[in-house]
Amino acid sequence: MNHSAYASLLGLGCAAIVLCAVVTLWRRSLRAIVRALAVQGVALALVALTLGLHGHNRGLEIVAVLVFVAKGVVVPTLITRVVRHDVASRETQPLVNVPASLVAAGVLIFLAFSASRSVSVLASSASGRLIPYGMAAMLIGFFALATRRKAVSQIVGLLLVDNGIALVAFLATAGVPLIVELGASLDVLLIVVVLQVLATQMRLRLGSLDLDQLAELHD
Amino acid sequence: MNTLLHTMGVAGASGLQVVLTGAGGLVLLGLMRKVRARLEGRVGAPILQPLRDVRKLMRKERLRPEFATWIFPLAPVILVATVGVAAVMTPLVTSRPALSSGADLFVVVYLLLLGSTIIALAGLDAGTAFGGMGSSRALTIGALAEPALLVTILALSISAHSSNFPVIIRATIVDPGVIISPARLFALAALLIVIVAECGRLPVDNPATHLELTMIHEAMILEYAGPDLALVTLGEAMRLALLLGVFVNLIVPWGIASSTSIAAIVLGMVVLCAKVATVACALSFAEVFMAKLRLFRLPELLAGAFVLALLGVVSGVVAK
Amino acid sequence: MSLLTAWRTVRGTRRVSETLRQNPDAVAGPSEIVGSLQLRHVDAGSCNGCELEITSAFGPVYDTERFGARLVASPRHADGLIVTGPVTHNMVGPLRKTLEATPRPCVVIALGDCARDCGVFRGGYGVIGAVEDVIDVDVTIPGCPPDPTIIIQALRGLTRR
Amino acid sequence: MTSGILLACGSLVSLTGALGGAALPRPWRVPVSATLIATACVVESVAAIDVLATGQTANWHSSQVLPLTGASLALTPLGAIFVVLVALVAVPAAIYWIGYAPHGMSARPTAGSFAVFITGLLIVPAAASVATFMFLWEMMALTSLALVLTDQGRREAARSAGVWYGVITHVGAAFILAAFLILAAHSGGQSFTALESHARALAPGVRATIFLLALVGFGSKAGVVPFHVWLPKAHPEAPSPVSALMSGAMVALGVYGIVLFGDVLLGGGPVWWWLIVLTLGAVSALFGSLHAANSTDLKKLLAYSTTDNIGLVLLALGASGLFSATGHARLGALSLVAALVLLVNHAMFKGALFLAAGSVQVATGTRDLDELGGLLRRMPQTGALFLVAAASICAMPPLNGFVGEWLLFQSLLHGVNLGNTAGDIAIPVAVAALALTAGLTIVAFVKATGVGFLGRPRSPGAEVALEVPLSMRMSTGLLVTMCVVAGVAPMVILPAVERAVRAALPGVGSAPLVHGVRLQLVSVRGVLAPTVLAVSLVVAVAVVVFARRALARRRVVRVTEVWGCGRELVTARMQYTATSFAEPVQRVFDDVLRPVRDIDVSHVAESRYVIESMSYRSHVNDQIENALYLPVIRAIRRWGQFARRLQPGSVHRYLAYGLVALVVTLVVVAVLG
Repeated sequence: MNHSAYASLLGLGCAAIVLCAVVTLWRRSLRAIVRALAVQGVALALVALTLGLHGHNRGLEIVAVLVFVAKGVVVPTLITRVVRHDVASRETQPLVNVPASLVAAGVLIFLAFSASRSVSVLASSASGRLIPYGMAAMLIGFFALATRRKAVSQIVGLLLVDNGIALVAFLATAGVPLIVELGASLDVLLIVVVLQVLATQMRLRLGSLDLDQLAELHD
Repeated sequence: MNTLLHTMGVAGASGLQVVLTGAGGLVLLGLMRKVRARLEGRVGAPILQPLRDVRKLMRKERLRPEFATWIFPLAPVILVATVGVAAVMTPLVTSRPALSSGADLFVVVYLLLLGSTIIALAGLDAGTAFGGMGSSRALTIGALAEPALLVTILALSISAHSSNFPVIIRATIVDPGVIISPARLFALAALLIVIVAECGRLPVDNPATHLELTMIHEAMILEYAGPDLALVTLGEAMRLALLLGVFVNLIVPWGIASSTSIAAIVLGMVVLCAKVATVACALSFAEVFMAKLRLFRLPELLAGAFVLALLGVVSGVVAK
Repeated sequence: MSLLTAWRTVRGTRRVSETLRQNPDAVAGPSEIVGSLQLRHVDAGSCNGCELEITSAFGPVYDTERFGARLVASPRHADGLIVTGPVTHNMVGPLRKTLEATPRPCVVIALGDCARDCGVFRGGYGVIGAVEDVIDVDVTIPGCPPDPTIIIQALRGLTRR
Repeated sequence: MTSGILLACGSLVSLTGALGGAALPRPWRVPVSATLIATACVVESVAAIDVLATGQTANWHSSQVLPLTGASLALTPLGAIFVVLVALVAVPAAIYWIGYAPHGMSARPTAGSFAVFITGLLIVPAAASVATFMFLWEMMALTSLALVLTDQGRREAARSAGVWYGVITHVGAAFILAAFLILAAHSGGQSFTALESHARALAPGVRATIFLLALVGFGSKAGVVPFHVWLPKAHPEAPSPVSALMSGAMVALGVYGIVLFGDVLLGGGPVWWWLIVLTLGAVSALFGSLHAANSTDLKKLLAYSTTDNIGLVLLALGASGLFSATGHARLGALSLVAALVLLVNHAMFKGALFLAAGSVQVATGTRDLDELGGLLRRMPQTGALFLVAAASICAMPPLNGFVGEWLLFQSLLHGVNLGNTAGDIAIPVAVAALALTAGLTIVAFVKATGVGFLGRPRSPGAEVALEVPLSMRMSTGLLVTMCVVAGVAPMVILPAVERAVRAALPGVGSAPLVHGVRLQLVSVRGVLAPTVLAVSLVVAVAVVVFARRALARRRVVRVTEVWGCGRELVTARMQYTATSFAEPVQRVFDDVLRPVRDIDVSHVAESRYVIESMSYRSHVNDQIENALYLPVIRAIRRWGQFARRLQPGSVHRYLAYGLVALVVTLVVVAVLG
């Protein structure tokens, strides 16, 4: 793989990851949000694969495959199941409305880029310069976590944060040790399963996945 | 002698661009309607139908509403004139059209803005409810699209260090890697949304609606008839063609004539038509699957375009 | 996945428009509208039977648009009026105003038996008369309601396509 | 030297105008006074143009005029551009006054104050010492306050506006004075040259304090958010020639003060100063344009749009400082050129708009857009002038507003990625703010023009409106002509602006742009050919008109009723009003504007299903006024209540206060001694 193709692929992959993060704030339909998450997982796998191929790093290539399976296929499928059973599968009333969320996302992106500027300028490699994308994806995930009402959007927010961190890790060190990545991925998988169980319970008891209704449980 | 030939070539190419955006824009409308009709299982009107419509309208009687002022007949003229001037200076067929040294993207945008603003003003001229409603909505959308548009221009001009469109095109041809850089892709995505909003295509506005209350653009021009309506239709078609031309030349600038030889210009014309037709078919294809968004959902769409444009800027800065 | 479903539906829908081979007889009308005829529909008091037929004439199956005729939202944009129903007291003024609002040349098409001679509503207390009694009519399309093919025949006669 | 004499002569003539205004009998008062004012403006501009042409500062000093300190004037190129700017608005305003005077502006005090006000405006930019500056500044402030209060006898709103304006302008003056005093205390002199030579050696903290004090003081004059609250109150209430001057010229002097302190006296500063300026500018621009889009009072709309325009100027100013501070002097100079061009343009079109709005008020008796309409047919010339000025403020090519925004956009465009993190964030945000402001300005002015001048009259006043006297049309026309000329041929004003910028930023070296037929930026790629653009637009319009005529078969234009879906009765009340026009914008920015909406539905007595009447009111309050000023006012009022208790009017209580004070003093002396 020649260098310019490598740099372009890497850049595109990172851009796709941030774009998917923005899309999760943009769209209301939970299915669309989960789809964006799946695409983001695939993009993450692509980034890992590119890095692995370029650096002849077998471990990273395996991680890429695992990421693809876990984040691109398994997790989205699991979440889609939850969504399928939810009648009103739309994020109708986020705490911060959609245009304001998008403007906030813009601000967060700027923040990520300027905050990690010192880091990324130092890292003169093509991959090091892309770290801001990971930060941006992470911050947007946090924002989704803080402002979305539906349990599913919350899971997605968490996964965005996770993907962002994973991206930063890939880019910064050109590969986390395989075992760490596996552990992290397993953790996330576990969380998703637990949340799915919780969500199912919530739906049975409350008839919806709106987290605000949990506040009414105290009596 | 040589310079004279060159000047004639430049003038000819620019004139060709105007004719192309004019006639081509109308054909483009016909093409988009045809694609839509085919996807809906209809035969649809002939592709040349908009040309026929405009010809017929030119021959019809001119009407002036009772309370309208001179703005009313002037507005369509200014619309066509501004798009025409923009078409002269924008590199569509040739990368060095007339007036191209001043062909700032900012200038092109403001020329188009002048046209749409005066049409909005004319919407208020007759003193009807629909006209006011249309221009109020159109301007609100225009105002919200503006940040996305200017930040997109900013993103596009970072790599070329200039917002001069011919310069950007030439820089792109020299270094085609720019096209698949995230900065350019984000900017193009934002630009596409803005074009859809500015030209009143789905999901922003439904150009085929017959219900006054859901109209945006159509409501503004509800009072126009005959030759004035022909000019409005022509102007809108030209604007669509021009913006799509700008768009395709930013994605695939190849084929654009860099000399003033007739062969190069003819090639440029054919390639441009092919590129624009492809994008128009794709747009029209996508439109079939879309419903019009509610008016107050549009800020979401345009805020999204704005974030994309901002991403374009930061990606451009990072890439340096 | 809704997009995919939509695409499958589109692919499943082959051409639904019927082929109409027979060439129509030209109807005398202004030369301007040959090939392009925009119509504004005025319901002057119809029972909505004719409206249904108009809708289907401009729908996918009959697809009048391919012959250059189209319905528009404003009489300012129109070259002709399609008037349906007998003209009721309340619609006399609006009908005249619509005609006045249309730029010349303008054809008036009286569509359906009611528009032609008041049909079953003849002598009704709310009815003034046929369209012809109020404004000049250029083309009359008989039928109660007229079949879409007949409507198309008349319109093709005007656009000569 | 000659310019110095001219400078003095000009002020003398102007003051004579003031005396004439006060002394002459009514039929002579206004024409003589206006002529003298106009003459003074011309004399001063000749001096200013001389300064701009030669680049030499004109000096004049007299120890006779001001007691103790003496008056000293020095017209630098930077000041000269502001003198020209003031004169550009003042001459038309004076001419306009001749026609406008019968509508409540011919009384002696008003005429006198008007002349003194213009004198103040003309000479403030030439002030060369602290005392002279503050004296002239106060002269300008007090006379303008008197002019705002012209109508106070008849209108409660004018009185309230006067209070707001008076308080804010004097608090602002106190800030300016504080800034000057700190600077003077450290310099050991009060002439600007002394201040300038000592200011650079000051500690950063002191410099920052001075700058911030000056920014608040001059910002309040310039109508920058959050000190803008007086503008939408005072500008509508002042007589229109005064509004034009206040908005076009006086507000510009606020910007002059910021440039004077930031660039000249303190000689530039660190990045964070300019980020503050830039942020204030962006917020003002957005806030002003948003409120302008939602105002229904024509002059209030113009006042908010002044906040918007000054916001853009500060945006450019902030960018200029930012670039200079990060070592891009050429780009900094370009931004400053953009700022000054925006300011000069603003003087032209805002002056014209206020004068035209005044004509509308005179002709119809109202400023409420919801009661206007159809004025372009009743007042064709005023209407056309308003239309062109509005197009200019919307930055439509080929008018002057466009050139200003192009320059601003170019300077921002080339400022991206200069390697400064704060700047990298600020510049794209600034571009976004500029763009949204531009869009909202278009909404505001299409609304003002479309609802006010097009369509059908919405009230009897608008129905019978008649064209105003020649002097009022002529003066508005003068300003509009300037808008067109400065747009089509910006090389008329650019050399002067550039000279001023190079005087203010001595480190720039060569010019930041080349201005021939084409406007070309130096060292960055950017070209604009305004003249060519204008010519090609005119040609294109001619071609299209010709084509329409040649191709059309039927030449006669038939006049018809408007299409109301066949309705029998189409009335003026069915039109969109200014309120309804702004409604979508209001809804989109609901969270920022927080409009108050009331719907009253009253049913008929017999059934609650039948509605008898329905009324809908929506009002947009200034949220900054509510959140920032009302609490302060309430606190002051409470304090006032408390103070009242101390003042019962009893002699014994007052004597007791004296006794207590004496005792406390003695105790203090005893303890400390």
